[in-house]
Amino acid sequence: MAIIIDEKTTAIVQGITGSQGRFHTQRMLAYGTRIVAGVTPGKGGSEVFGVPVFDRVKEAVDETGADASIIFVPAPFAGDAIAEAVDAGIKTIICITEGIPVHDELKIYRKVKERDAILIGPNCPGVMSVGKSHLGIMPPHIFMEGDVGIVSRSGTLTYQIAHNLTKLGVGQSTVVGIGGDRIIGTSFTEILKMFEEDEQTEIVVLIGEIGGTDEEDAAKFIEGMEKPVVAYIAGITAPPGKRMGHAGAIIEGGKGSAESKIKALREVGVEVGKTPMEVAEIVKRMKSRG
Amino acid sequence: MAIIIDEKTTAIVQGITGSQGRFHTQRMLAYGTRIVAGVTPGKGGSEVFGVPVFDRVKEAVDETGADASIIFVPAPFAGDAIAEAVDAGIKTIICITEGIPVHDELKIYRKVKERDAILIGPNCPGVMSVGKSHLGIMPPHIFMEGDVGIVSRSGTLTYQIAHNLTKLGVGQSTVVGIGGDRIIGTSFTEILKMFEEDEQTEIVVLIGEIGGTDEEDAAKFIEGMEKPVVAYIAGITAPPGKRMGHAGAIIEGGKGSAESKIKALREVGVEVGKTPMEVAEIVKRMKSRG
Amino acid sequence: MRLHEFQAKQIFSQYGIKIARGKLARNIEDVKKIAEELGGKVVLKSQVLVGGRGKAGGIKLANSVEEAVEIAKNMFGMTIKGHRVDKIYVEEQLNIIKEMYVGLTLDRANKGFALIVSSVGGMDIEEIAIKHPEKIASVTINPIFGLWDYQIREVLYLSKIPREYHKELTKIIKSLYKILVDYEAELTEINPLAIDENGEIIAVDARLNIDENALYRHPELKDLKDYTEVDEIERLAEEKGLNYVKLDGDIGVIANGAGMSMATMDLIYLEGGKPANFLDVGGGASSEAVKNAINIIAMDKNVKVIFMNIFGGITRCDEVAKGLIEAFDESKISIPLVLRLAGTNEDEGKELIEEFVKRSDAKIIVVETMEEGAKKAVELSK
Amino acid sequence: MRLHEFQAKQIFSQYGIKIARGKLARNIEDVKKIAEELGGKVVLKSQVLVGGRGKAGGIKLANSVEEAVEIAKNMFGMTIKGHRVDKIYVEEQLNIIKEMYVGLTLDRANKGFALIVSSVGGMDIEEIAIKHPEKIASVTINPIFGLWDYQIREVLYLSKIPREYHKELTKIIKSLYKILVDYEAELTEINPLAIDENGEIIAVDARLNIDENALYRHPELKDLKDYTEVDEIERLAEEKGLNYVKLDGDIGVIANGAGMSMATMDLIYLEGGKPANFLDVGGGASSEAVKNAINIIAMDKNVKVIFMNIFGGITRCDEVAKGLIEAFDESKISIPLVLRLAGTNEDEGKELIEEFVKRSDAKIIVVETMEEGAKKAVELSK
Repeated sequence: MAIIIDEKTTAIVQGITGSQGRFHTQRMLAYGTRIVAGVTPGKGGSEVFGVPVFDRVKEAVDETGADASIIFVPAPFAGDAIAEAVDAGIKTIICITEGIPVHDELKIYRKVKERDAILIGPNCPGVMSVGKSHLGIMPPHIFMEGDVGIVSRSGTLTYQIAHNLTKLGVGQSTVVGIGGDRIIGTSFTEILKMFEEDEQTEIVVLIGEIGGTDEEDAAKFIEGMEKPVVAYIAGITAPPGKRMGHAGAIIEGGKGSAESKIKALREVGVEVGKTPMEVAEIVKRMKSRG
Repeated sequence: MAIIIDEKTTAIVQGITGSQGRFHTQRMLAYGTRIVAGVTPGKGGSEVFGVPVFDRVKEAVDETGADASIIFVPAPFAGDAIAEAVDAGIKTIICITEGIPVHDELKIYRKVKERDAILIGPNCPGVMSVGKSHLGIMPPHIFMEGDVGIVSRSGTLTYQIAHNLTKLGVGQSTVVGIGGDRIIGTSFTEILKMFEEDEQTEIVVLIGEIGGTDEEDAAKFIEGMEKPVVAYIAGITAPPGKRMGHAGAIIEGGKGSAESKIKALREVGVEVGKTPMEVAEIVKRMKSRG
Repeated sequence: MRLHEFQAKQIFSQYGIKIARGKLARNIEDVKKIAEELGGKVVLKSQVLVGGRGKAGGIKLANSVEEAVEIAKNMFGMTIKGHRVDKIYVEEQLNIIKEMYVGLTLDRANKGFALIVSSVGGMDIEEIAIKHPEKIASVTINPIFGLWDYQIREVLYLSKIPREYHKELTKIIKSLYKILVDYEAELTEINPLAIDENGEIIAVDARLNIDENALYRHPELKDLKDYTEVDEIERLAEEKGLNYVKLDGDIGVIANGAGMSMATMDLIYLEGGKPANFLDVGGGASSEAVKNAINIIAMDKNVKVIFMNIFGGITRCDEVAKGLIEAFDESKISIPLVLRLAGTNEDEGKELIEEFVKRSDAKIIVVETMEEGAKKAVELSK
Repeated sequence: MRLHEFQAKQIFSQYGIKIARGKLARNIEDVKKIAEELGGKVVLKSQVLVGGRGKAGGIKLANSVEEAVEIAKNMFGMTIKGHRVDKIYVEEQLNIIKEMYVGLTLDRANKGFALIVSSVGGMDIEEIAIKHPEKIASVTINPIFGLWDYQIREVLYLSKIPREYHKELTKIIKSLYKILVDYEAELTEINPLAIDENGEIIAVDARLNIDENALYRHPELKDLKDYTEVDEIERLAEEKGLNYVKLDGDIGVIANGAGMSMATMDLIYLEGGKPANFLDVGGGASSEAVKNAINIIAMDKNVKVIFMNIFGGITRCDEVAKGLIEAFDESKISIPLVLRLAGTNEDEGKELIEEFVKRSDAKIIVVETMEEGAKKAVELSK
């Protein structure tokens, strides 16, 4: 088992004819991901690495029965691409695109919920169900199949920690990058729920960072979880950044800092690693105890 | 039993301090309807016929636990009043107000669905669960409790047919005016479903009129109904009216006329009365057979 | 509220949609001047708020200023489906190589808007929609999300319009949707939308229907309402706030509620009569409204008898009786009136009428049911 | 992108929100002229894109033209939290009887916007929010439905602001929401929103933050971006498309990915060092980007050592190595660089570096892990 995607998932690539789409399609195919179609308006009828390209998602779905989509469409058109996918009946959408306007992201969030679909991202490295399917831009060779689930707001940091785990001989079940934007389709809590129910996953690694209250909210859920969670939070020394006026401070109510997140997680019994290597070591230790 | 409202329904009146709101509050109270609060922004703290008035729906709901609302708020503010009601957790809303802009009605339709609430109207005479509760502007004295459900797009025509039934000794269960506007919250089909499941109702009278395809859609549902339906359709001689350009004709695809509606209903075995009196006579005949 | 072609075109043009050069003429002099400005080869289009003007001779080509003036002489004052022509829109002639259709309208069944595109356009679009539905592409727009770009791609793809025009059509469709939203319209439509010899896409006609209920939010649009070509009685009825439509029969109809009014007309028809009008005095009608209603119907010279059918719910029968009596008293109405009065305060109303009939020579026949009233009215009309 | 007070006020004013009379001064002459126009009693407000200018002495009252000039002499050129003052907004003084707060901002947790209103406003609003949360009223706006009137009534009711001001406040809130939508803002805020002695409600400050990702849809706003007060290195980094923030330590940091960059800084801190900057070269970084990154960091005179921490996923280690080598070659960089290079094409990258180190005097220390790298960099910085 795995979460979000597995070996049965059949996917389309929206924006397949762009340089990013083309590059990662090849890599995902090489990993064994079942990419059954691509979509680029105006490029219907062509092929990319043997994958047929359609003008419209609906056509691609009608022809191939795809149930997932990965999006490499440029930011100005990405929101529309997500809407097209959900309206064509696709239930799992992974949006890699970075730089989507936040007002678009807000609208898309509601659109996806309206159709009871799942959106991972935007601005995320995708999903890797190790050994089964890869819809994303992760470097596959660093992963090893196993029972540790990873959920993260950061790309490279995820690879680092997965790499550390692999080096220690600890494999991963599914690795999910939920994305670094302020408005994202799926929260830590939603992914934790999936891991909690996933038979393959025994331990979960949560990789958070400063900003927002998603980690604090996740801590509330973790309190009731059966499976142990190990966390890493980046940004203890980060500059406060462009603060959102008084209003931002008022609605976050003192949350959002690395300290606040680490505190919230520790209070519900989560071990928080101080370095990416320490995270892997904590997991390794848990497994040897377990 | 009854549909939509019954003797346990506790309701608020939005726009209670206006002349319409005041007048009908008195009549509904006289009928025994459990009006527990009124709402008019800026009039909180006052009373109308002993009913406490609040500034906000949320306050009224928190104080009284009301589960329904009837709206007499003027058209420019009525959409907002409906949104306030559903966001305060009210699940049954009856909107009497006439003349709401159609773009507002479209938005409100989605808002109500988002909250899984029921909106009857706008521009409707309300709901009468005979002998139990009245949230509307109907003349109560013409009704008699019984087992005939009535659903109608027209106000006065409903009273006429109910009056005819009463004169023939045939009582009614619930009488629902779904409203005369082009965009309404609840369709014939949705009300027919409720009547089909209502233990009290044995026969349903459907009163339609020209325009739209709601009667044709209802015919499809009636085909699978257990309970018999008798119909009346007004507008055989009505002027074609302000036609909606070519676009209107294209999307209605030949439906919408009284002939089309009568044909659709007859095809699924519905007896369609030629006059309001004939409708009552058909029902009477069915009951004596039945 | 339907706008004239020239009004709609002005708005469409402000939103970047291309239209032919043209100006409005209110008299022969205007036509001459505009035709001269446009170089003589022009189209004269009568500005009437009714469909099918082309087939009715309301649109004519002129190949010189002189011809334009001759055509205008006949066109001014002509009547198209009851609408008098007092304005002509004079436009340059275009060399059209293809006609298409694009429209956005309220979609009742889907609680949204329908975007409709066809690779064929012009006068026969409705027939085409019935005979060749495959030539019509449409999508439903959920108004809270608005029109997605992919939906435009979808209809254009399904329409089979050549891809070279998609970019320009996309802009036009976005403009039409923006107009729909900004003006709270029920309909924005271009038929035909033409491609000219230079490959330019031009709105040859323009239609914009505004939701009257939303006019309070668009005060500037109220001035666009044109009463000049409308029937005098209809205009008066609108002033009095009555929902009146003139028809060509001889039995005046007054009822309360639109459904009730239609049912009353249907009954007259079933009895073999012909209604002279539709008139809904509305729910909770005052004596004033009833008085106005009777006076307005009495203005129609075709009316031989009035059937007034009131079922009092909110409407009080005594109020109705008072209005009726005032109208007969003040306006000395000699037309017979069949009265059916039932519901709230029925007895008080009937009593007032009874007294009035005794002390006047008004021909008021009181009946018990609407079926009986219709039969009586038809009898009296023969 | 944060706008200056004077820019935001201009926009707010266009949307009908009242502001005090005032003008922007770029030099002492301007201040003199504007103060004269306004009658001498003025407020001088430094225009810097940073919060807390009031407490930092960036806002001063002057009671005469002479006083205004004296204050301006000190204010121009002063530095507020690293921001140099080169613009002063000169405004008439108001007699304020009450200060309130109103703001609209992105609400991440609720996937919408938050409308926040308080009966108290001014410099201490954040403290008040923590100490007296009951003084802050807020509602969440679902952006697909927009702001409902009832929500405005709700916050105003909860704010306990006297009812006499609700009508005007409702207008202001609607304007702020319209600005938020029209400009695709992340924040529109008025703090304080003041009531003056005549009962007028006036925006004393104005804040408008635009979503940079949406700027392509608002080309007119790009010109409002102000670089004059920003650090030179930061400006250059932005030109090169690098995500760089200057800090006050001595260890230059380069990493790929924001999370990775933060983690790298955190490691340095844990080892007892201080990062000189945040710099994310991004995913799939080209050799060009890496070269630019090194050059930019080398511009910072405080930097004693650079720690470059790359985990190659999409980023290829050989590309990174190439960029690094070019930078060292072309710019003769003498600062030691600790390099951690792992992931895609790791071996190729390391080989290139090894060769380069052999044939040059570049001080490049290759480490295996980021933890080891941080330790080494801190050592070298001591």
